[in-house]
Amino acid sequence: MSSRETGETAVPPAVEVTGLHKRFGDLEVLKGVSLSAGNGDVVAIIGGSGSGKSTMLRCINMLELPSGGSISIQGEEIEMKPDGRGGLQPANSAQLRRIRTRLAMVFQSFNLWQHMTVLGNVIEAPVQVMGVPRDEAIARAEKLLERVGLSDKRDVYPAFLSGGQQQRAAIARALAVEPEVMLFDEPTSALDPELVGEVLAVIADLAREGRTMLLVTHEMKFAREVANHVVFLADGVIEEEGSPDIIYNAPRSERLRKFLATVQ
Amino acid sequence: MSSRETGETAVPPAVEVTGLHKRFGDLEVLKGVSLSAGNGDVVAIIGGSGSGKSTMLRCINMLELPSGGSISIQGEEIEMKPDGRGGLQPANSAQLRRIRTRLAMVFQSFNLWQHMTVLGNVIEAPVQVMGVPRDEAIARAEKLLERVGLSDKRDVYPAFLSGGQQQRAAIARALAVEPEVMLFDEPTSALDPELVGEVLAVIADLAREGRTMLLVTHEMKFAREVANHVVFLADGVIEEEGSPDIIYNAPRSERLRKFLATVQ
Amino acid sequence: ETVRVGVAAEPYPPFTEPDAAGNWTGWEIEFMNAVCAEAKLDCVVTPVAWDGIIPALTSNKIDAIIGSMSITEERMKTIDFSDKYYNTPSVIATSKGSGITPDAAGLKDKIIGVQVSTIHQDYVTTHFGDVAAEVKEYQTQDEANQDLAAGRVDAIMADSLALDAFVKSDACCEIVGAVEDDPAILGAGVGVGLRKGDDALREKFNTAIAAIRENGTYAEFSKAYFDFDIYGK
Amino acid sequence: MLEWIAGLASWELLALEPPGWGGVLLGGLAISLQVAVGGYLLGFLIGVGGATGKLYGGPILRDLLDVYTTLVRAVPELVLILLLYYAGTDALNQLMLLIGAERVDISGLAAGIFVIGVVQGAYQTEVLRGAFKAVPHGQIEAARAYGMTSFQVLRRITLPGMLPHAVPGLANLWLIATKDTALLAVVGVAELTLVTRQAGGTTKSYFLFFCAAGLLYLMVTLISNVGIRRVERYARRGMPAVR
Amino acid sequence: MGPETRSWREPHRLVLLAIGIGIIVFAAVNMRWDWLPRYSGRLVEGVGTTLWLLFLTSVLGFLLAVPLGLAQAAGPVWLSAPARMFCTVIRGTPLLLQLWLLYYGLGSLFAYWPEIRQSWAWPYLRSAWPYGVLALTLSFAGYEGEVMRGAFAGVPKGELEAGRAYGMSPLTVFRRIWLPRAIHRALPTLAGETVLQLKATPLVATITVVDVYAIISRVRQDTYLTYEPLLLLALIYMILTGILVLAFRWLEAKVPVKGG
Ligand SMILES: Nc1ncnc2c1ncn2[C@@H]1O[C@H](COP(=O)(O)OP(=O)(O)OP(=O)(O)O)[C@@H](O)[C@H]1O
Ligand SMILES: Nc1ncnc2c1ncn2[C@@H]1O[C@H](COP(=O)(O)OP(=O)(O)OP(=O)(O)O)[C@@H](O)[C@H]1O
Ligand SMILES: [Mg+2]
Ligand SMILES: [Mg+2]
Repeated sequence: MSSRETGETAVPPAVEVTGLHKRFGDLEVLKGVSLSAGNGDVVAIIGGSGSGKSTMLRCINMLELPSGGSISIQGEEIEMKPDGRGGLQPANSAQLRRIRTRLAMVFQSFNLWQHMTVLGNVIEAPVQVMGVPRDEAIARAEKLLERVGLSDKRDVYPAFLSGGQQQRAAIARALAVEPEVMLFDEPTSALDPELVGEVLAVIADLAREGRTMLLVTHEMKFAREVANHVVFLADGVIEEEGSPDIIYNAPRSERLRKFLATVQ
Repeated sequence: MSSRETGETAVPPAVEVTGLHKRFGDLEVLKGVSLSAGNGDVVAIIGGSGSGKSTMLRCINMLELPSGGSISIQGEEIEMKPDGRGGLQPANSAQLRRIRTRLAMVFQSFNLWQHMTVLGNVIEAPVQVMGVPRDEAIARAEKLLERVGLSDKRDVYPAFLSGGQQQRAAIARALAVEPEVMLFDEPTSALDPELVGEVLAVIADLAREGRTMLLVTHEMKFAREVANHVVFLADGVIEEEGSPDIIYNAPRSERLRKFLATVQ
Repeated sequence: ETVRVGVAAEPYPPFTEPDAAGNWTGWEIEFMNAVCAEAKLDCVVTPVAWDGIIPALTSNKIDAIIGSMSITEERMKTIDFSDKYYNTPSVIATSKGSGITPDAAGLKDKIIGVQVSTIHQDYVTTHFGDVAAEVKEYQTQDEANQDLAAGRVDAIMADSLALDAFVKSDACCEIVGAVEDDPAILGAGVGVGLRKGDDALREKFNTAIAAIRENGTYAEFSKAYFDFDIYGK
Repeated sequence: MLEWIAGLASWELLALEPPGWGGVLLGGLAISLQVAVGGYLLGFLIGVGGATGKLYGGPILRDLLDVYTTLVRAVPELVLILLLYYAGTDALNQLMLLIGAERVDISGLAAGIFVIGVVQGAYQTEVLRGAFKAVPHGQIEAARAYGMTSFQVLRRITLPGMLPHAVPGLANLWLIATKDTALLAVVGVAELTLVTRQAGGTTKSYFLFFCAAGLLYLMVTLISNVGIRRVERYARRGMPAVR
Repeated sequence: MGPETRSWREPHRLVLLAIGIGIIVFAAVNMRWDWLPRYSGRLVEGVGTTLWLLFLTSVLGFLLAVPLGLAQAAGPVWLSAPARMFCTVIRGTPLLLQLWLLYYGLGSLFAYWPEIRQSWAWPYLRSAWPYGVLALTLSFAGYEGEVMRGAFAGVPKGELEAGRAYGMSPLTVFRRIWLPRAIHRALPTLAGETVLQLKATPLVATITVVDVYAIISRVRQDTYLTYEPLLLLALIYMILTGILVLAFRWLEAKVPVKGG
């Protein structure tokens, strides 16, 4: 299922981040992060608050523009050029838009479009961006909604859903673009404890299916169960990475040990 | 300290509620509740959501007009007359106002007056209602604020206080009218767990001082510690009442047993 | 050639007033038609608020003013005029039997109403400004008339013809007489107002006015309105 | 005996055909509405541009727009109308002469629409800016993350998202626009208020005509309110009802 | 005026400022201002009249708005319905029309009654300013009544209950809690509405009240200048608006509004 342990292969990795730097003014948040995820990998990103986890995820789909480094999706590198102020900017906006449809992000705060029903949210990107015919998009959306257990809410507006339902709708919306890679930024932290379960179940399901996922999470137990690779970020660098077993049971660095002690 | 266990005495009870009924349209919320609290008694009122706890408390100071029954404070019965629609209404508004100054209510949502400073809130009723000279009211208010640990906040507006501070300010405001009876409606349910402690400490302090208090609460442990009488309300009637020991350790009714099981 | 002729948007009977069909009628409209026909000009009536009629001319919104505008020194500083096309005395009207005389003594401590931007306003402020209790300025002559009828002013000063029409239509009031002439203020009759330097147009108007006086057209259309020659001396 | 009461009772003055003045009043109303609609739409264009400029423009543009909205909102509409009516058309003609074109003839109607538009534009800029800002940033990010173009984001997410926040303010401004047309009476545009005054002046039935015009304006407001409620319901779809 | 407090010393602002000053200097030098000394006295009087009108009508209008708002927010139907109707009519018709209706319509009616003409009230009824004051007052009351309705309704019920629970009489609750809280909530809106009221005052010039606008009209008619007097007028109103805005900001700062 995972290509990680097979080393270099002819198949390019699903996500390849090399030497990623990100500065906000004087603050250097990412100080050269490299990361690679093969097809079907589930990578959990953990780390303390402010360590740059969200920033890294947001750089991957260029919601945040990197200051340096490169990003490739399925072997295709996102074209960037200097922006003249020491940073980078997209060089080819058509390419960027195309690549973005192959990545889907599920936001911590859902960010569902409030003026569209659940169904409207799910078919929006397929219809507007990828040009899928409306009927087809609806048929597919209904399957997805069934999958996340929201069939009965298809014509409801997001404001009338519970937190867990909103998060599941957001996941359905992400799945609708048939992304090659899914990015989750703390998918459960805004939820009541009882809703967390619902959402984690859906994600675990996706993992079993063999979908490539990068996920920032604070749920250590969950990360351990679904991830096949864990990355520990501290102070803008990858302090340690490896299989969940190793990371959780035999942390080498002092820092990771401390971190695990506080969160568990 | 308590007059409860001494039976009938010449001293009238601080609060005496007899056969209290309250209907909201077709819904009968209180179906004949009788309750008596002697001077210095601390009565905890417990019960499920919607059982009529708040309604009962609000009827005692006539914020809600009862549909039937009578209420006496220190032996003085609140004069009521039929309102022509099957309910009652106050017959003597001067008497009602006088009695209200002898009762002080601390609301669940504080209800501090937002356009006055903490000090302003505390001196408002003494100055405006009881005609205490301003200087004297301020001197007394300062003592009360010290007592609840808010001296440094006297000139701050309520919006800039934390929940616990607001609740303590509300208690100081209630104490300022030197009430014979204090009514608390879930004084801690709107607070963060860490703030609950602050407020409970102040109430426990008042209890030790021998103040008559009726308090609706969900904090079973706290009720057990400070109350000398517990009333369990269910479906608009008093299902069971007695000393905390008996109520918590040897509940007779099935209902109370179930209720205690869910909340503990 | 199209000439936009500005008239006051407020009714000024019997010279200019709109009818219920939205057309402008009155003696000055007939005068305009006659002159323009004579000068072979294509004239269109453009109603403009009276107190902005000179700015409208100078800012090119209209090309000529036919609005009972008297030729005065003061106005000549800003605009040009054609030769006069009528001239009537200015008079004072009061409520019936008021006993007010049209002079400073008679108007002492009275409230006098006038239309703004008129020679009458100028005259009243100059000659009676010190003695009168108050000089009220109205946007339109019609409103001044109204307030005389309502007793809110004691006297109004205006063109004799305008007031003539008013006292005939309303039983409340009467004309008590003409004021003493002051040519510097009251001017030399009414002329067509024109932009400074627009000499070609002025020549055309002058020639046409002379022509319709000559060939009887002027007398012809005036008959319906007046039983005397309003051209004056 | 009282002309005044008599005036009120002479309904035939309101007949649609001359000698009744009803037709003239309706004509005035039509012009008022034309100015209001035209000015409002022009104001909307200015407002959209102004709000966009204030939010995304450079510092110079932003400051200029601040100057525009502050000035226009600080000066009475009556004064602005007079200033813009003369200066605006004058400047336009100067410009036409400068580029060698013919002098254009600006009708009072067009000038009125222009003036109301400029005034409305300042207010609408502020309303729209507020509404733009009320759209949660995350919704726009989500749209970009799915590969929408800037234009798609605007059309599909930002505009519909800001609608519920903009509608109350815009509705209010529409009602103001319908009434501000009355101020054009001072520059002689034959809108409802001026023709009312003319009708009153000619017939001396002031009271009757003022009442009739008042009713017409009120009707415009009431009918607008019905429409506004519809638009509001549409715009607020998906939002929980306010208490 | 945005929340970001950028310095005025940024280069492009200095340039804008320079252009602004340039325009003013250009206007001062190239336009005709020789009439100014002649009218300065009357202009000051006119500004006085304008401010007096604004003050009087806002205060009176507000006093009317309180019962109007209260009736709509909490009154019985027979009070709230007429109050709502009043607000709708006032807000639904142009002020100019209301003004003319009162002055030329209603005002001219009194003259037909000899009794009135003999009475002490006649000097007031025949002058124009009472109608101006009345129209502006009613207008302000109409708009503010709506604002106060929202403000009264928005005061948390619990705070009123707390007042009653402490034995306050209904009047005391209203005077000490409901009204101050409502005014406090309405203050930001009130500031905007007062600026609108200032901008509505020039309409009274059309019924012969001599405010600053009337003086400027006078200047325009005397001098036949198109722009200069209007520019001065715009400047005067801008200064007055600025003062009003600052005054309200000061007032608002006296009570913090966080959490409302
Ligand atoms: N737009 C921004 N401008 C300036 N600083 C920023 C910005 N976004 C993030 N930062 C800073 O970058 C650092 C990393 O932020 P990031 O959101 O990536 O942390 P994180 O690891 O996701 O933390 P958390 O677990 O709290 O979400 C923080 O110090 C944050 O303050
Ligand atoms: N003003 C009202 N109008 C109609 N029904 C009301 C009103 N106030 C309370 N009720 C109803 O009366 C019942 C009792 O309400 P009450 O607030 O007294 O319950 P409670 O015991 O305080 O519950 P909780 O613990 O949830 O506060 C509920 O069913 C409630 O819906
Ligand atoms: Mg984060
Ligand atoms: Mg309760």
